[in-house]
Amino acid sequence: MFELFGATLPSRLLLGTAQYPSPAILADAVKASNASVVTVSLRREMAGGREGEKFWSLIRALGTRILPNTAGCHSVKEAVTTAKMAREVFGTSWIKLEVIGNQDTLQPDVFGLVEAARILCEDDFAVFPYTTDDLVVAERLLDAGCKVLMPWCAPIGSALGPVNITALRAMRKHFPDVPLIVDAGLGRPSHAATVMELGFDAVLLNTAVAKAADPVGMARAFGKAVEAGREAFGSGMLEPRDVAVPSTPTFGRAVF
Amino acid sequence: MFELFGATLPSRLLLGTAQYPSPAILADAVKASNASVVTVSLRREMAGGREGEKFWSLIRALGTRILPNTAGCHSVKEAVTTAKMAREVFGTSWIKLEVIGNQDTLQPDVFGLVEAARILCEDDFAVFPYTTDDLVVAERLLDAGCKVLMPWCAPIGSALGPVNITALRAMRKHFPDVPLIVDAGLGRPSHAATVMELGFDAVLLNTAVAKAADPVGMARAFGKAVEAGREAFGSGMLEPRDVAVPSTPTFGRAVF
Amino acid sequence: MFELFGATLPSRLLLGTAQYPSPAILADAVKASNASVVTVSLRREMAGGREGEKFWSLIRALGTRILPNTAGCHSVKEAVTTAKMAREVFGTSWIKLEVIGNQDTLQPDVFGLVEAARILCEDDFAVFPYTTDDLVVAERLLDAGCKVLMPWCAPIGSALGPVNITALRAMRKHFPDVPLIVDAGLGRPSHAATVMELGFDAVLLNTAVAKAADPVGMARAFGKAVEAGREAFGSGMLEPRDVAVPSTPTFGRAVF
Amino acid sequence: MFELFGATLPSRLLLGTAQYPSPAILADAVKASNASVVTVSLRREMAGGREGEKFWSLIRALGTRILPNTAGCHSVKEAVTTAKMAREVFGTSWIKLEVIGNQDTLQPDVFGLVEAARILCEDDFAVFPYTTDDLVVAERLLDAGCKVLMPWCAPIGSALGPVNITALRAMRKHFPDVPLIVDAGLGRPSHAATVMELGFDAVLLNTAVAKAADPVGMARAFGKAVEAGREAFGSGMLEPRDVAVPSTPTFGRAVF
Amino acid sequence: MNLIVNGEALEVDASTLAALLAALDYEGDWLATAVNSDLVHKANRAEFQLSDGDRIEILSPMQGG
Amino acid sequence: MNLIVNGEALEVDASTLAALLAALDYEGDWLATAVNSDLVHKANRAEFQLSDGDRIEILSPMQGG
Amino acid sequence: MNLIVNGEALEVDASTLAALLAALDYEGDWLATAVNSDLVHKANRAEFQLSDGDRIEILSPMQGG
Amino acid sequence: MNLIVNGEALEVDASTLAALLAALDYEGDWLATAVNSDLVHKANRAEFQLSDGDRIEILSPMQGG
Repeated sequence: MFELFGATLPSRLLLGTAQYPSPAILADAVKASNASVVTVSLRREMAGGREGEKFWSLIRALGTRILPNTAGCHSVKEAVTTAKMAREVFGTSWIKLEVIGNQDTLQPDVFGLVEAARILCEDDFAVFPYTTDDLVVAERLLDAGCKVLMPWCAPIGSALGPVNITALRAMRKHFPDVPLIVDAGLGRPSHAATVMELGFDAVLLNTAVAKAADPVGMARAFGKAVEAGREAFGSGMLEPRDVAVPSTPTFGRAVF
Repeated sequence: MFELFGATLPSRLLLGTAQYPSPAILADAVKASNASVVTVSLRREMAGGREGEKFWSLIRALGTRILPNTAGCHSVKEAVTTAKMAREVFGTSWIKLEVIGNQDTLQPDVFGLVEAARILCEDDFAVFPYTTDDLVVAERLLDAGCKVLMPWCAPIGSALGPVNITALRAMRKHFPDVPLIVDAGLGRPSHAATVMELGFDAVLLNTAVAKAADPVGMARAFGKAVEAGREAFGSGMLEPRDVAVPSTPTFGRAVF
Repeated sequence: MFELFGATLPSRLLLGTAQYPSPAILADAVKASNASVVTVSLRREMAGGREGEKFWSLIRALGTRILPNTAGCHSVKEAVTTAKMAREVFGTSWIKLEVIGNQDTLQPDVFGLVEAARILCEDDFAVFPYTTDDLVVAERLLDAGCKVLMPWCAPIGSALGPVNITALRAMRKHFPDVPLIVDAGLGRPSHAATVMELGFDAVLLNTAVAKAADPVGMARAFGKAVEAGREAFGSGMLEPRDVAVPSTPTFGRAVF
Repeated sequence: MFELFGATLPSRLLLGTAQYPSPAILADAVKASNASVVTVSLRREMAGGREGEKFWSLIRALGTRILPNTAGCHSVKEAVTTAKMAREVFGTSWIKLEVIGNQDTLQPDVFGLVEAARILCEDDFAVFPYTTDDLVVAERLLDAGCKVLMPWCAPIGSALGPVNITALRAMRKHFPDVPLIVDAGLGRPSHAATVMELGFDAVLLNTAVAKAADPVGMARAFGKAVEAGREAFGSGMLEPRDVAVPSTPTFGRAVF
Repeated sequence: MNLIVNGEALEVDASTLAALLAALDYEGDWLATAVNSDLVHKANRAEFQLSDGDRIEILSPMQGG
Repeated sequence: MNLIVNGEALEVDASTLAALLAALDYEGDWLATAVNSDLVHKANRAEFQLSDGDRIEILSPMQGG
Repeated sequence: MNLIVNGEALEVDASTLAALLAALDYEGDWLATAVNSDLVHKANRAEFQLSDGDRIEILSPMQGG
Repeated sequence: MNLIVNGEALEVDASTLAALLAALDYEGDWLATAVNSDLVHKANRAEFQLSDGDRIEILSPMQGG
């Protein structure tokens, strides 16, 4: 169980809805992953079009929480307007705030991000900022009113997994009481387990599941890995040791 | 499901029985882990003693397969005699063959290991050799009659996790059809998931669970991580990419 | 040879002057390292004091370029005033701009950094901004007038070495023509060689040399490592390969 | 300075002579690297051929020590006979003993290696065994009479660099007084510096230099990196720290 | 009137946003509208007067990461 | 007879392995026995003659990794 | 006049920055001065009038990383 | 006589190893020779009698890693 903005979420996995081979596979993957939240977006509708309606019905049928994003926005204005439109359409004040600053790495523009976060927090949005592992930026986001942070662990869709464990550790240590969700860059269940073992509160992913050969199987795998990592974090893991110690007691050993 | 020596095992986790805070916690941990095999050992019984009987009843009650080991043996002779005594007591020809060659790292003596493996295979034991990631040694063990290999991924009890991914990859690639069980060195569920994602068939661990603050929780975590890693291996994982690619489609993006 | 702000520097190593066991050892270390630039700072002088004068004579005697810093400044105002005082005392417009944003990691406050950089660039300073590996922040610093960037590779004094090779690679790729100097976090000569092999133009370090058991020997070691890394970058390194290939030709091998 | 079998070597770099674009570049590379030893081999000479003579004159002119190898030998017999033929031709009892056990990884057959080492040591060869990082195998080689060990750090020609730092550390710690030369697998000068920093006595490489775009420049780079790593090892390096500490003293800081 | 609707220049005979939607056969409560980069609430579309050159965005739910 | 049982020197009056176990109050089918580094099967303990100086190991199940 | 010099409260009889430096026995061209967080150039110290409560920083070269 | 020289089957009229080298126009002190997998020292080539089917290796220095 996991609390976010007063909501109690049954799992610590947030799943994206993009790039699946088919709507049916998307729906099965969400169920298999046991995700408690799915992310969605907005796009231009064609005159007379019904695409949006079909997708929207599919999503509502999943029965999960919905987290709209501002994907692809490169300016504060774009992000803010998109957030407001999303609130009207999806009927939620939750917003995954993306202000992209670099087309190669799709990394956040931390300057625009903080500005947009302030505007949206003042407008009573529940802002989930997609940010870097920069502690100072994180402080600014909290000052701006954010109650949760979503640091990347690698570039979006890179599947590299946590490329800077040192920074993630520092972030967890520096913000013991802020919900931290690793967003973007995860490629394998072991990556998800690793960040959960570091004490992160949840993970958000999309490409690693949607683009897998078998998205449903991969979704299930990630679901289990997130649970495994969280349980390990709560169960007191062994510290690595340099010298080997026997697991089988040496006392009472026979001598031949 | 997982086949070993004609037996169908319900899970790909093998768990050691040493170093738990209490017999009750050991039993609960085995159940929570969903382990299909537990390892046991032999030690000197005191005159009039009943220690062995108590432990033996506890283990039988678990209903798992039993894999006796030759832990602590430093010579071929010791290992062979211990294996024979274990077969008589535990009523199984399965044996985890350990011939220790170095007291610091508790690493196998690959020379003694191959010799003992040959003797035991000729005597119809089902030998599970605890070995290194050396491909040439692995070939010798197969020549000696072994049908499964148990390479370490780090020194016993070190909790370091896979310290040489390159070697593990090479081993999996070189022996596509031999059951490979990673034995020793795992510290965290993410480590177990990592080696399962590489295509290893199962993992054997003990210290990481038994010495955790909460062995039962940690056992459950490892159980899930092993399943997650295996499912990921079978579901076709994404290859890491150097350049970020957007998960949300860029087609149809609004322009403000 | 290496060009910075029109100056031709004989080496690609910049060395800090703090924390040495003695002024004599500092001087010897600078010589042994073949550093072309040394960093200095300002501090309160006691009434009637001559400390500053002694240090200043020592530094001038080294015959290297001087790069004053704004170490310890936490606000734009502090950093700007310190920079101006440094320019008057040290007679150079070069300034290593530090605006610290976090006391644990001593990482830059990228918001204050960009603002201070703009003010100082407009005032004709040659600004060396101590920054993170954030590409978007880097863009802002260049927009502000910076002609060189100094990303950290790990927290100051941590000696961890490059903790995020992925980000450093992206930075080098994204700014092929901007002089990039890795500043802070290096612990060993191999770390310096690694970042130079990635194509970084120079490194700046202090603690790793000053706090070594033998600062002079360590200074010499870093000097050589920087040269080694640069020469390797220019000599076209082998890409890692997964399968081994023989170095000794197999053609003409004897068969016994 | 570095002692091996009573010889005092001016440098800690041993360089292979294979795969260079031309004999002239080979000669220049050896000089640029400041290598103290070069490795050579034997191959079938054509009737009336003079190839061997040309190569032999080139090598003698370098003025370095010569270390013949048994490259490509897969059996004890081949290796022993090749060693004896090399001793006659090259007039040295030094021999780099290779007994290859796997065609993919070109890794040593540790069983054949120990057997061949025993035979050659008894025949008064100065044996340089190309081995793995297995401590138990290392013990056997010393028992067989070897006075130096040459562990790989990755498969030959892979350029991966040290793939198992844990094992290399254990080896150095376990054999404080045995000359340990890292042989095979190095790809970059930073790799060489890294293993020298761990306390290894020397490195042997070939492909990384010979196949570089500019072998002479790369040879010079490796030469410097080896010196840098050795000097760092002797100068007491900083241990990595998790929390950042300021390099510029905080005492006496101005407050604005 | 000359408008830019979802990036395309159109000439439409519609004085209000609601009229525009009707004219272009848009319907459904899952649509969101913005004029010149500002949200126009569903409730305000009927009285929202369009002017020549207005940029209108008409968006609906889609997959997102 | 002087024997070494599980590493301890004992003087016991027992000519066979079975007799030794009885004399030392060992019982239970979960025991395994070896004499001078070789297994002695349960079934053979009764006729297995001990000699002075024999090294006997009497083992039972324990935890193992 | 009450001043804060390098963080310490002092009462000094000095109307200009130059006078203050002299009074406190500061000398040398390697010194830098700031009053109330702004640089005061060497050349301007003589005519720079101090006021009650001014915060003066007098800095000189030190080691730095 | 039928010999295998460096892997190739030859018929050569040579009774000793030295004769074989001469017949095949091999010369130079940088050559090493083995017959049937055993080294034959330079000094012994003259008296070393070859037999039908002998496998001879004639090697010389080459590059090596």
